[in-house]
Amino acid sequence: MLTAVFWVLAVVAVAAGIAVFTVDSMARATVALAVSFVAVGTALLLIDAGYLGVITILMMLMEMGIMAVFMIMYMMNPGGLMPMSMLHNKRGALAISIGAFVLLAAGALLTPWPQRRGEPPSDVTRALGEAVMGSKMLVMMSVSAVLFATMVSALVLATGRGRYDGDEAPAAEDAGGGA
Amino acid sequence: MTASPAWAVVPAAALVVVFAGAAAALDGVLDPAGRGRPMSGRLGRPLWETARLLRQRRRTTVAPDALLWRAGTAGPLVVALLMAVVVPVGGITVADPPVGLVWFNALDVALWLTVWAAGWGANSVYGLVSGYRFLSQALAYELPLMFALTAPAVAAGSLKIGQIVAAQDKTWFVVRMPAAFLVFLVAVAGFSLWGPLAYPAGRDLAGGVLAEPSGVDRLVLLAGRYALLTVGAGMSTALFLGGGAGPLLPGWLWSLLKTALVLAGLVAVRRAMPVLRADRVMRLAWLVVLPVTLLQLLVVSVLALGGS
Amino acid sequence: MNLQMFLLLAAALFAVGLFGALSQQAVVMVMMGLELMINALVVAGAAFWYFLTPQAPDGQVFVLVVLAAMTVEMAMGFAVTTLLFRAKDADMTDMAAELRG
Amino acid sequence: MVLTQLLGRWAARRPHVLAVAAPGATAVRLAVEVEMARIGAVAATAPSDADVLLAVGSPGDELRDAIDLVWSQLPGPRVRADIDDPAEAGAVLRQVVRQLSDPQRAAEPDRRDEWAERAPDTHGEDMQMPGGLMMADRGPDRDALALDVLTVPLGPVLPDWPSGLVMDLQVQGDVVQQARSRILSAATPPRPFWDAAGPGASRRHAAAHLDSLQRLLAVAGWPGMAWRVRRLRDSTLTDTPGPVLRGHLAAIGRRLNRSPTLRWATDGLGVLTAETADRLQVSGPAARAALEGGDVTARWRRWLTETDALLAGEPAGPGPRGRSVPGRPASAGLLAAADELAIGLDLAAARLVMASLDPDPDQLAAAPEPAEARS
Repeated sequence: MLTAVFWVLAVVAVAAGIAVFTVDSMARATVALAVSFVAVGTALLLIDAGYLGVITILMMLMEMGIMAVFMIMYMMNPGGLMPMSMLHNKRGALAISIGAFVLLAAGALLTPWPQRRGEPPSDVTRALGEAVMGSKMLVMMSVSAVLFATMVSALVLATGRGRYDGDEAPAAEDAGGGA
Repeated sequence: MTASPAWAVVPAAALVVVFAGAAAALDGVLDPAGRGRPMSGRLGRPLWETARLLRQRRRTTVAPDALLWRAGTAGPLVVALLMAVVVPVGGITVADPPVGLVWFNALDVALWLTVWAAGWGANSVYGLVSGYRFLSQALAYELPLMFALTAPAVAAGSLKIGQIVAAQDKTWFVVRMPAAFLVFLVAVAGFSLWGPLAYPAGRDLAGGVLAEPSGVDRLVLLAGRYALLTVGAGMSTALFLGGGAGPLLPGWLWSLLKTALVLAGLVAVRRAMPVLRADRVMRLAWLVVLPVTLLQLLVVSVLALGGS
Repeated sequence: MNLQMFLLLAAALFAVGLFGALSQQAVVMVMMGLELMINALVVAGAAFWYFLTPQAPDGQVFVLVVLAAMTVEMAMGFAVTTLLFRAKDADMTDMAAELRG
Repeated sequence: MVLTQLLGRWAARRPHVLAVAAPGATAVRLAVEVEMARIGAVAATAPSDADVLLAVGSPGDELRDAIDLVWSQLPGPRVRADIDDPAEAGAVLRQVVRQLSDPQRAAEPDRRDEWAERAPDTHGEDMQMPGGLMMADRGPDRDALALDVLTVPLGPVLPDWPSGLVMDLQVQGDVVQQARSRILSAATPPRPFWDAAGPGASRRHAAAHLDSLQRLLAVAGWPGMAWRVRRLRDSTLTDTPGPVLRGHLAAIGRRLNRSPTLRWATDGLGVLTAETADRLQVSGPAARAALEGGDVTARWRRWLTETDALLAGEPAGPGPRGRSVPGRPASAGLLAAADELAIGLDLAAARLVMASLDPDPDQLAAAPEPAEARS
């Protein structure tokens, strides 16, 4: 039963992934990517990775929401009213990616994976939380530093003029309203 | 907390629909435009509206993205029902997964895309703008909401909603974290496009996301708004108001009573103030509400450390 | 369910993402390809954790870090796109190539 | 069959009415609003929301075309009627509701959305666009990103919007870059309803301010309060004694002044300076508000103060919108000010500014249009 559910989710995830690059409309591509992530997140729920699965869904849906803003800002034809292909060097890319798939799949199937050691703890999420706050604290601290640096540099890159220099920056706070 | 068999989703969904209908009826009663008209006419408003919309044709627009549009309009109702799965009524819940709180949060984020798609799909300026209005409003309320959700989780030491309810056996969390409770309610209004946060469904844009859909599409979208309010009220009961705790009456009844009370408050707030524009909400959220929520979280964490 | 099934899914997602990243012109679309490849990493990481070493939390922590990386990639991607768009009015990778030097 | 009848009866208990008023039809519009409240009808927010389309007054050709287009957008079951006489508003509305509950209406023969399927005229040899739609063009903006510019007309059919007003906007996202307003003409040159002179003038002007205020509150998304002001407006036009009206007005004024959210929505928005008011020949409450801050808040407070004074018996000034001179009615300056102040605002703010200036279409449709506006 669970296996069947997994295969359905897997097919949805991959099909939605393919749809991202085959549909005409950027809006649909964004939603397709979101669907792919939701399918993957749900698949993670099947293997007791509840927190990871749900957090994947949460973060990716949020990201796709933001993506929708940028896509309409910058893309020509985001609604796909004009059928057009945005691909270039399609054949080469296809060959490379099929090659990659064959290699990876062969590796996955042929490698003699070691036996499973132990059982998942009864409360997986708690174990994760304790690891993050305990033994893996250093990792998380560096991750948060990276996140902070990203926020700052992304802002610096994206803001054309300094917020605080020159003629009064018009209404910094209504950036959201003016999307 | 007892998890229920799979068929429990049916009564849960029915409960959501009944409460949503009651909320709509209350909205009709509170509407000053109905004053002087017989009470039966005001209470029956959800019925008249439903009949109207069932009779009405669905319409199309010029070059819509029909798939995204229909999916987007159905989205809020679907999200509300999926949220209802983890909302306990007394000691009973459809499911009580170990990450129930994150489940709720992930679903409210799912509204980002669905409401946006509902606006985008119609290919009309009003819809498009309202979709973006929702995103900008969501950016304002989402982070405070996340921290407001974190507070009860920290206090209870669990993301499991059953345990959060159980941790309130001595004092309700609303006493310990009033700011988080308030922020949560505002966020519920935000993702339900309700009251002062109905900006994406604003009258100034001919109804915003509601500008184009008609017939069943409109019915589902409107029902989704009320259902989201309902589920939000139910969740606030579980997270902050002690769930089914209370004297004399059985737990499920207490849960329903508290939910009804919160829901009535949410419905009433719509009459009390105008709609806020997203830029104002954004400023308030980031400059005032977010620091307050973080402070609240700090207090709760310190209390939790002291308690353990 | 077993490890091989999850790894197959991961391989398929990775291949699709690779195809997108290689074949797309728009910067935003290339980013979508990268996202899909990272998505594959999430699947693989979680599967390794569950099927090989469920006792140790490292696998889960790895997936969390990957998710964080995904966010970073997205944020920087959007920032760079905005920059390119303003500087050269380009949202295509071919056009961005001219920016070199 | 029984079910269809029941549905029809229920549906007609709360019909959604889209009343499109022509300039100069203020008296009929007010009568329609009163009758709608009486039968429990709701003002529709959009064509998609409407069961009934009412053409109020005598629209000119362009407005007539707009009403026809809106009619084709009503989802149906739908009914359409014209009202040109305040006295017949009640009878027409009741008849319309009877027709609406008729089960035959529901079975309108498989109507299709012709308006959505037909391709609008494409201009010249431009590239053929899908669905006949034009692609957005790009233009400079405040973040130097040169994003898409959309040309969007606001009106003439929009809830809580001056009758027959069309505001042609160029927007990027929802930020207005250019605005140009015009009034669609009426079939017959209208006599401005609010600009009464003589003994009843004070009451009439007070009601004019209240009409503006209710529109502003509705645009601000406070329908309950707008409803109260509308009721007060209607009783101001009857012979309700002044002190009673002033009591209601004071209660409303307290609520408005004490609402931090309303202040928050309108403070600092659309500042009309005294110089600009002078340049555009704005007189009346908007010009007087310019001395008190000049923002939207100052303007709605001005309405409250002046309404109270008028109800207290102060003699009426030259007109509720200010002094009109031949060829340039007072509202012309207000309309020009709305266009100027809208630039750089988002749509919601631009609508608030328009509502706070509230040019009177009756005056504008009466005036001969300047030649340049025709081109």
